[in-house]
Amino acid sequence: MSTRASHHQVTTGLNETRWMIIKDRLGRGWYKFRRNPISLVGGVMVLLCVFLAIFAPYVTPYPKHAGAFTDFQNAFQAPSKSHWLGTDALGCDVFTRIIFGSRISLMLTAVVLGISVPVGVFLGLISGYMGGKTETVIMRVTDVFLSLPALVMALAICAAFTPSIDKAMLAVASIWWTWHCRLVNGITRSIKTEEFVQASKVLGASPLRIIFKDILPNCASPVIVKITLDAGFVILVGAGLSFLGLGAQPPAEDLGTMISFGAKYLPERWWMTVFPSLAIFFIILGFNLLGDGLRDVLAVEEGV
Amino acid sequence: MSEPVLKVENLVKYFPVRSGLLHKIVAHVKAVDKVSFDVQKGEIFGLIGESGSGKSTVAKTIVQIYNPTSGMIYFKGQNLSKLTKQTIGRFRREVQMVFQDPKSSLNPRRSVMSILEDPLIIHGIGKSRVERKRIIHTLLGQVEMPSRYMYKYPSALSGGERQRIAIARALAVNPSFLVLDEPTSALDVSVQAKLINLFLRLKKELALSYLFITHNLSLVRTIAARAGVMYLGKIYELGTMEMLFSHPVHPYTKTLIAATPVVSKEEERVKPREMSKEGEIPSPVNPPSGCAFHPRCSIAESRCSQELPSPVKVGPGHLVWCHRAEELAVRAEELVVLE
Amino acid sequence: MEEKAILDIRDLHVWFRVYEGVSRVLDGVSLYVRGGEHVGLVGETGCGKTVAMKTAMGILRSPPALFPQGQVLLAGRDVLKAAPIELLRMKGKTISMIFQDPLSALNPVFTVGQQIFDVIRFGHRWIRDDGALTKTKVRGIAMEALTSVQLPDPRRILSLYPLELSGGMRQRVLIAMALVNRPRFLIADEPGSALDVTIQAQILSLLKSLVKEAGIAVLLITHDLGVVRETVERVYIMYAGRVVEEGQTVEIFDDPKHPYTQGLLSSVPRLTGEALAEGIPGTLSDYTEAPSGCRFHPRCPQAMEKCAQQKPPMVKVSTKQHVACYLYHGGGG
Amino acid sequence: GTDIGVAVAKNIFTMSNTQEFGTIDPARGTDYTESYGMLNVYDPLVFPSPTGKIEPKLAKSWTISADGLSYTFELRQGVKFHDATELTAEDVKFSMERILALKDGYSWLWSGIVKEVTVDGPFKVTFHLSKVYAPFLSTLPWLFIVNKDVILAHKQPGDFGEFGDYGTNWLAVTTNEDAGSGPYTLMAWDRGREIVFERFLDYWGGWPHGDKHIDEAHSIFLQETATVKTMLRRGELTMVEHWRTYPDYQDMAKIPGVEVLTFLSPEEMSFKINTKRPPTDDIHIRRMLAWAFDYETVIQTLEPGSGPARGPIPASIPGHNPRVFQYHMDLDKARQELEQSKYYPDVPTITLVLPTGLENRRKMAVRFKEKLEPLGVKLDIHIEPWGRMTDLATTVETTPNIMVTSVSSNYPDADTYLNCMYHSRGSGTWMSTEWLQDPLVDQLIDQERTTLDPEERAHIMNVAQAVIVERCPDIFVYVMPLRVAIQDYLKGFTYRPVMSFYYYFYDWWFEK
Amino acid sequence: MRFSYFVLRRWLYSILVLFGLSILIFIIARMLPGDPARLALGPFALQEQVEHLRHVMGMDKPLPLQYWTYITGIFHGDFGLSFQTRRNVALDIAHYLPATVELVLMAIVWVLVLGVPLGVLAARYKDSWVDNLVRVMAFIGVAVPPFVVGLFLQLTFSYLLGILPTTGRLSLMTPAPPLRTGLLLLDSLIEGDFSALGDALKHIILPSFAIAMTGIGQIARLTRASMSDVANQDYIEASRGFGIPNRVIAFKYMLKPASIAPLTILGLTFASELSNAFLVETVFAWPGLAKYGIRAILRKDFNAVMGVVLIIGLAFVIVNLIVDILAGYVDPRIRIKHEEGE
Ligand SMILES: Nc1ncnc2c1ncn2[C@@H]1O[C@H](COP(=O)(O)OP(=O)(O)OP(=O)(O)O)[C@@H](O)[C@H]1O
Ligand SMILES: Nc1ncnc2c1ncn2[C@@H]1O[C@H](COP(=O)(O)OP(=O)(O)OP(=O)(O)O)[C@@H](O)[C@H]1O
Ligand SMILES: [Mg+2]
Ligand SMILES: [Mg+2]
Repeated sequence: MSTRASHHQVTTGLNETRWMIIKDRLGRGWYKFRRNPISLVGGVMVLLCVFLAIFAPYVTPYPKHAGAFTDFQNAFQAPSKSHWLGTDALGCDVFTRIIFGSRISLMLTAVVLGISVPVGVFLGLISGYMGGKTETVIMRVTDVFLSLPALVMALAICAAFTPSIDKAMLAVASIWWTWHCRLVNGITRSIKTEEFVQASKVLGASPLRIIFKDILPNCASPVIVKITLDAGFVILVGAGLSFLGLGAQPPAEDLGTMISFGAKYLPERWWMTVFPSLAIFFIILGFNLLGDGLRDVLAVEEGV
Repeated sequence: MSEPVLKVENLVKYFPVRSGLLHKIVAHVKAVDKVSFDVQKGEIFGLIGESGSGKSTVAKTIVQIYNPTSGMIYFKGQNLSKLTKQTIGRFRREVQMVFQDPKSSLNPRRSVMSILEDPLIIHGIGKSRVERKRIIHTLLGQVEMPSRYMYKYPSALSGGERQRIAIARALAVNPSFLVLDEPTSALDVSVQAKLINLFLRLKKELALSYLFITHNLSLVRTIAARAGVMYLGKIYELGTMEMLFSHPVHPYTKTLIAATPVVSKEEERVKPREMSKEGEIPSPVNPPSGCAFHPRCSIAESRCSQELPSPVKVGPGHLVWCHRAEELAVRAEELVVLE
Repeated sequence: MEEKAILDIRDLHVWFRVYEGVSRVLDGVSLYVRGGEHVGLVGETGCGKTVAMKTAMGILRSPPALFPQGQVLLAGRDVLKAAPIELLRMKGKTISMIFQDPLSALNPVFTVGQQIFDVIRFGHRWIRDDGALTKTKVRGIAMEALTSVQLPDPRRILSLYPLELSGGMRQRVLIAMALVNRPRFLIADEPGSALDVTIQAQILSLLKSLVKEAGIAVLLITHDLGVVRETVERVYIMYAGRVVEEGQTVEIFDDPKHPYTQGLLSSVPRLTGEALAEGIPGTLSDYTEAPSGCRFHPRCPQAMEKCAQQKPPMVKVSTKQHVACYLYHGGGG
Repeated sequence: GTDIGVAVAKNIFTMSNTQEFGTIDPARGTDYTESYGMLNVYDPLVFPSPTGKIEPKLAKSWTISADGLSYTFELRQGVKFHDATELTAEDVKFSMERILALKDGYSWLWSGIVKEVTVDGPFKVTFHLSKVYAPFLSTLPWLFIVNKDVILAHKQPGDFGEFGDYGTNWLAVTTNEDAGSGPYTLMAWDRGREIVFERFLDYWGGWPHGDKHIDEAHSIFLQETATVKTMLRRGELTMVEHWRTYPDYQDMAKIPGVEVLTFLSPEEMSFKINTKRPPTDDIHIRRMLAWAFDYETVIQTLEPGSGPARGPIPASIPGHNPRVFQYHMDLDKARQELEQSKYYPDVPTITLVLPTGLENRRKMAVRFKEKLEPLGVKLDIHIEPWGRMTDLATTVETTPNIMVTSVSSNYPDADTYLNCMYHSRGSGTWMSTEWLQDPLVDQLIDQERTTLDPEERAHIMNVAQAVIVERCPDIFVYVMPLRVAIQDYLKGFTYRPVMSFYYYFYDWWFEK
Repeated sequence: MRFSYFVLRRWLYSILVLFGLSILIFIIARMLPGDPARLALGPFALQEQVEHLRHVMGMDKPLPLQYWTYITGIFHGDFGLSFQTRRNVALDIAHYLPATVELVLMAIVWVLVLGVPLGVLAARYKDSWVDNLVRVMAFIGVAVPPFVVGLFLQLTFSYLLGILPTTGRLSLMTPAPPLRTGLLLLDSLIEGDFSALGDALKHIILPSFAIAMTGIGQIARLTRASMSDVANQDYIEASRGFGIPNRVIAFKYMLKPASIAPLTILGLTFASELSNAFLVETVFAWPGLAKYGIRAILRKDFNAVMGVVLIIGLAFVIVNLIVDILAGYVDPRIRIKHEEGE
């Protein structure tokens, strides 16, 4: 039959256009992204951090120093050729420790957001769409969590358990979902009055279909932007918890823990505090710049 | 007359207004208040009225986005309040709607393909993706759009194109009745003209019936066979185009026609003398008592503000809800005769 | 050209820098408005009406706008070159305007009074008249202005926020603000098109009577042909950043010359109920890659080879009617 | 306002604390700050000497009955409380009864032991014990005598019948009043910032150094060592208390005019091994750990000035057995022990917990882990807030394999360690996380506590220590040094082997 | 009229939220293992002593009853006894709270004095170097952990330059002004004691700035964004068209609507400042509620934890209420929306 062939032709033709359209969309996004040099810088910074964290064992001069290693004779060395950023109280290379420490901080962020974002988004969607009592209950619970600063809440939860980096993550995750819940709830509430949602209803789409196919994609870009900005905040909260002594356990150290230990030796042995602080600053700044840039890139373009 | 496709009887839709400390219902927006009309098979029935008169609410109640506060809607003889889980699917395939705002009627985050595929998936039309693609191809053809638009996103479409996609989406389930809620009001005249022609063509080709909602009198005159004139949730005049435009009876209808800007002398001749005073449209929360139009009506009497007018039949199929309908109808007749 | 023209736009080009490149929105627009004259500017969405008007007011932000060519003379002064302070002096006194959407054109967080008082206070006319401008005097002028647009209870309205007014009332307030400093020229960008027909009719007739009485020149911008026909004496038809036809309202509506004008008019549904024409085929093309020659030629049923090559100049087809179309280049001129 | 002239002439002493004062009610306070707060404001009957000998204070003399069940004290006369009333036997009786009733603070030293207190004369009082309790006299420095009349004058309704609340609410709230007779009075208390003590000029002991004594002592709550160092440099601190790290004291010693004093404390650092939890329930594993520990590095580089440990009791404490076995690092021996273990070769991970904020312990733990790694033994280190550690200690199941703690003496007697750490009745506290619960050890300790003859008692304690070391429930690391940094014009600092008794302002004077 | 209803309703909701919060914290604090009694009694306490203290604290009663006792106590101002100080928590809070309030208020002053003008400046010179500078500064504010800021400030101004004190609220040698509000700045001002005022100011500058950094960044960014947002509104164009001078447009017609968005996040800023206080008070040995709270949390001082959390929650609620009212005052849209019944 010839229809088959012609149909095939039609679709290949279409696929070409499809590719062109995708290219165009990417191009537009890239254009907006590029126009904002600050966000470009942010992207590079984040990529660099992630790269260094992943390949930490290969890019650090003393990978052994990240584990159980002590060399008390060599402790507290000021920055020098052999130890660019000096050594710490155990005699470990601070540069190596920073790279491995940021690895932990990044993991913390990934896990916290990996748990809390889906939960928050799901609850936000459900509450926003269902409305009524469901919404009241979910949003009031959210309010309860939001009425305490994240750090305080995490501190309370963390102190109740054995402190460790995974408990800290759990603690932060257990409150972080509320932000996404609130964000998505707001978006859902406004999106559900849009005519395309009503159109889907008229077409007989089930609530789940509407939630996941119509509403969720519209939450995606604010949520993605929020995630990048969150990443900075989670690192901050995590660093705060670590600073108060509830962070990673020795011999591993995240950046907050490093600062907390290093602060004990200020001001004489400043390098133990200053460099990890700069590292935190670098990461958070990277994420924030990136998030800010993405906000523009992911915004829906208004019509022609 | 044969059995109508759609029959609306005493339809009422109130929206609660909440307020106060406990968020209690303190009042109702009487968006639709006892509206009755019917639509014949193959007919275009128009619903006219100013903003906030309840036109969209009627439409959304018919397509079951809202549940009516009271009143009955029959589709092909079936009472819609009696729809069950099983029958609602069939109803959804029979009755579709096209919305007013081309900006918000398509999901900006989905491609045209995905938007058009949705109804097919929901109703199990087209077994495979390839088949669905073919159907979409046909649908786009029906609304006179090239197939390559399949992969575009709404942001890349003009208002007219978006409305075409919205129409294609409605047509995807192969309905017999379309509710068109001001589908062209946001568009330019030239685009509107093309769309109107498309509607007419589709109606003929697919044997559709329309409920056509608009505030543009010239447009309803051009396209519809019969129409109802709504004001603050109620229909005040209902009749065929001929009757409504050459013998308008209700002062409100006349006001509307008189206020319509026109582009030719012939049309100017059709315009009646204005029948209203300056004034704003009152709130549907507290509509004026009696005939809701009386504060703006230049010939209102004391009873107009007290009693609700009952329908008066002033011609074949021509109903007017006005206390002075009979005397006005006579004068209208005279006017026509005189000219 | 026209000596007494209060607004004279000559061969104006306005471009915007966008992702795709340069969007050449206005491409040689020329139009003028004489003192006391009522002129219409009609065209479909996106044809550049608002851009033209904002340029005339000197409020188009630049960048992103570029003005590669052309002049905008407002009461003899070139708006594009004028110093900001000079422009400021002309606002209110020489020129004023009304926006399409009465809600978004009023500042939502100030009361009507606060806004109108400032307009009066900074309208230089009053200062020159008799020096001191006391609070009570400002108030008096404001009340008077509100009364003149037939707003009931102006005292109360002064203390209300825009949100507390209905659409019609907001539009009246805007008109009052536009006219309070007695400008010689008013630009009205789609006044009332966001309102219901009945209210729109009221607003238009109010505007008409006010400006007639005061002898103010008006440039009415709209996409509604009916409104134009009922309000103005002379009309410009715009398509894709160019004026394609100009003439007396009556003539143009009776005998449109340009194929675009013809198509447009035949697309308007009629109260008399005639069947609609098919509309104009095709769509407005992108300004970044606008068609060569006559910008309408890809959609024109009567397009000729020439049309794609060169921009058709305006030709006179009757004493009061000009059209930019090669169809009329043979004899008509 | 205060007179500036007077303020200048005053000797103002300032010291830092890492920890806030909770209370200085003598029936309630326990930790190191609270203890020296009580000590300076209240007087006990007896006082420890720098060598740990019990010397008279409020009590002039005492006699012990032959059965060892009653202790009679002859009180010093003419001792004035801060409100100028005289201290009598009634006050002593009241003080003991009060602390026993409140069941708070140091009451555990005597609860169940002191049966009755009788007043035998205005200045004569007898404690009747329900059983023989050999270290009784050594515990009495912790019985601070309160002014009965003042307390009762401030009583509020409470659970103690005619005594109301025993004045607890008053003492919890007041910031410039006390009920003591000590050399200093509570002058001001700004919680979270500082507590201030003022010289009590009418102190019964007199002021041997005259005007050189400290007139006002400020104890300031300061956590950051950096701040402490700056203030010390600027002369804003007269003394830095003993909770900082060795490198910090090294830094401080470099400051001109600052002196760092080092003493060997009665506090021993040990890695307490849970003997009931796998894999450390296996004695071979415990011995393996003891062999694998790097004592030398730790003592020499981390805590120079510390004394080598030998068994559970520091050498300075009466009753210490100097002949018990002490491990040193020998990885071959460690490996041999490991191979004998029933868990070999798949030794479960060993968990180690240490408290927050103590740098040396962290370093030791990491060092330990480093040494264990080549043996194939995994060590899991956790740093926990102190509160959590005490929680963990309450049951065998939650107690980690190793807890790094140091135990200080409460009274200058080896019993303080033996009883608290190794007797089954001590189980469930952070001090006995070994969970030794060994019948023989229990028996030896009970015996020692009821033996009045000093020599016999010393022998039993020696045996007990040998048995304990044989069971290997701890890695005994070192006897901790006690360091304080002072401005060199502060004189008279006197070390006493009981917690906080070295912060006795009365000992000191300024030599400017 | 109805706007006040709206505010009242928010208030009632907030009380409900506080109840929820108290239950949550109660559960977290008590259901999890741990024995504050043992902790409070010191290392050597006997089981008997522990039981006794548990009894005194009412911990031997069933949980719901304990909660009931607690919550009813609160209405009499009785927050229960602290394990650590053996005093009523209300007393402790009354002692520690003013220091934190003073710190956070001072931080808000920083935010308003620096954040808003920086934002306006950036919007005014959008895309110029000024704008980029402000943006980078704002990012730094958001990206540096407050305790790091604290440490660095200390390092620079106290250790290196030696011009500001390191810790505390007042120098040791400065006598504290008589206690009135507990806010040293205010108290010394009332007393007319300018040396104390100066000393207190010197002490508060660094910690309050460290706390404020995040807020300054956020507010500056938001002000900038909403200023440029407003700049694109029709009504600003209209104002230009009516001949209102640019300066009036910028400082009147733009600033007011643009201040709404920053205003509404002031509540969040406050929360983040409180949370920063928890870190910064530690660095500066600031004798405030946050420091007390950390100690209470780490030592499981139940009643103290509950007290601190509830007070913080209450502060949060009050601040948000104030923000709501202010926002309603600045933005009639909010008021009118509610007057029309949403
Ligand atoms: N979901 C709703 N909740 C509350 N009130 C509503 C709702 N939908 C509509 N209304 C109110 O009901 C009245 C009628 O609205 P409707 O949208 O039906 O009018 P309309 O005739 O379609 O007007 P327009 O021409 O502006 O579309 C209005 O006053 C509107 O505010
Ligand atoms: N700031 C800008 N940047 C880029 N393009 C612009 C800008 N302003 C206007 N345009 C473009 O200029 C063209 C004309 O816009 P304009 O607003 O003048 O149309 P209009 O005729 O007023 O239409 P409408 O009837 O919809 O108001 C449009 O294509 C628009 O996209
Ligand atoms: Mg509608
Ligand atoms: Mg426009």
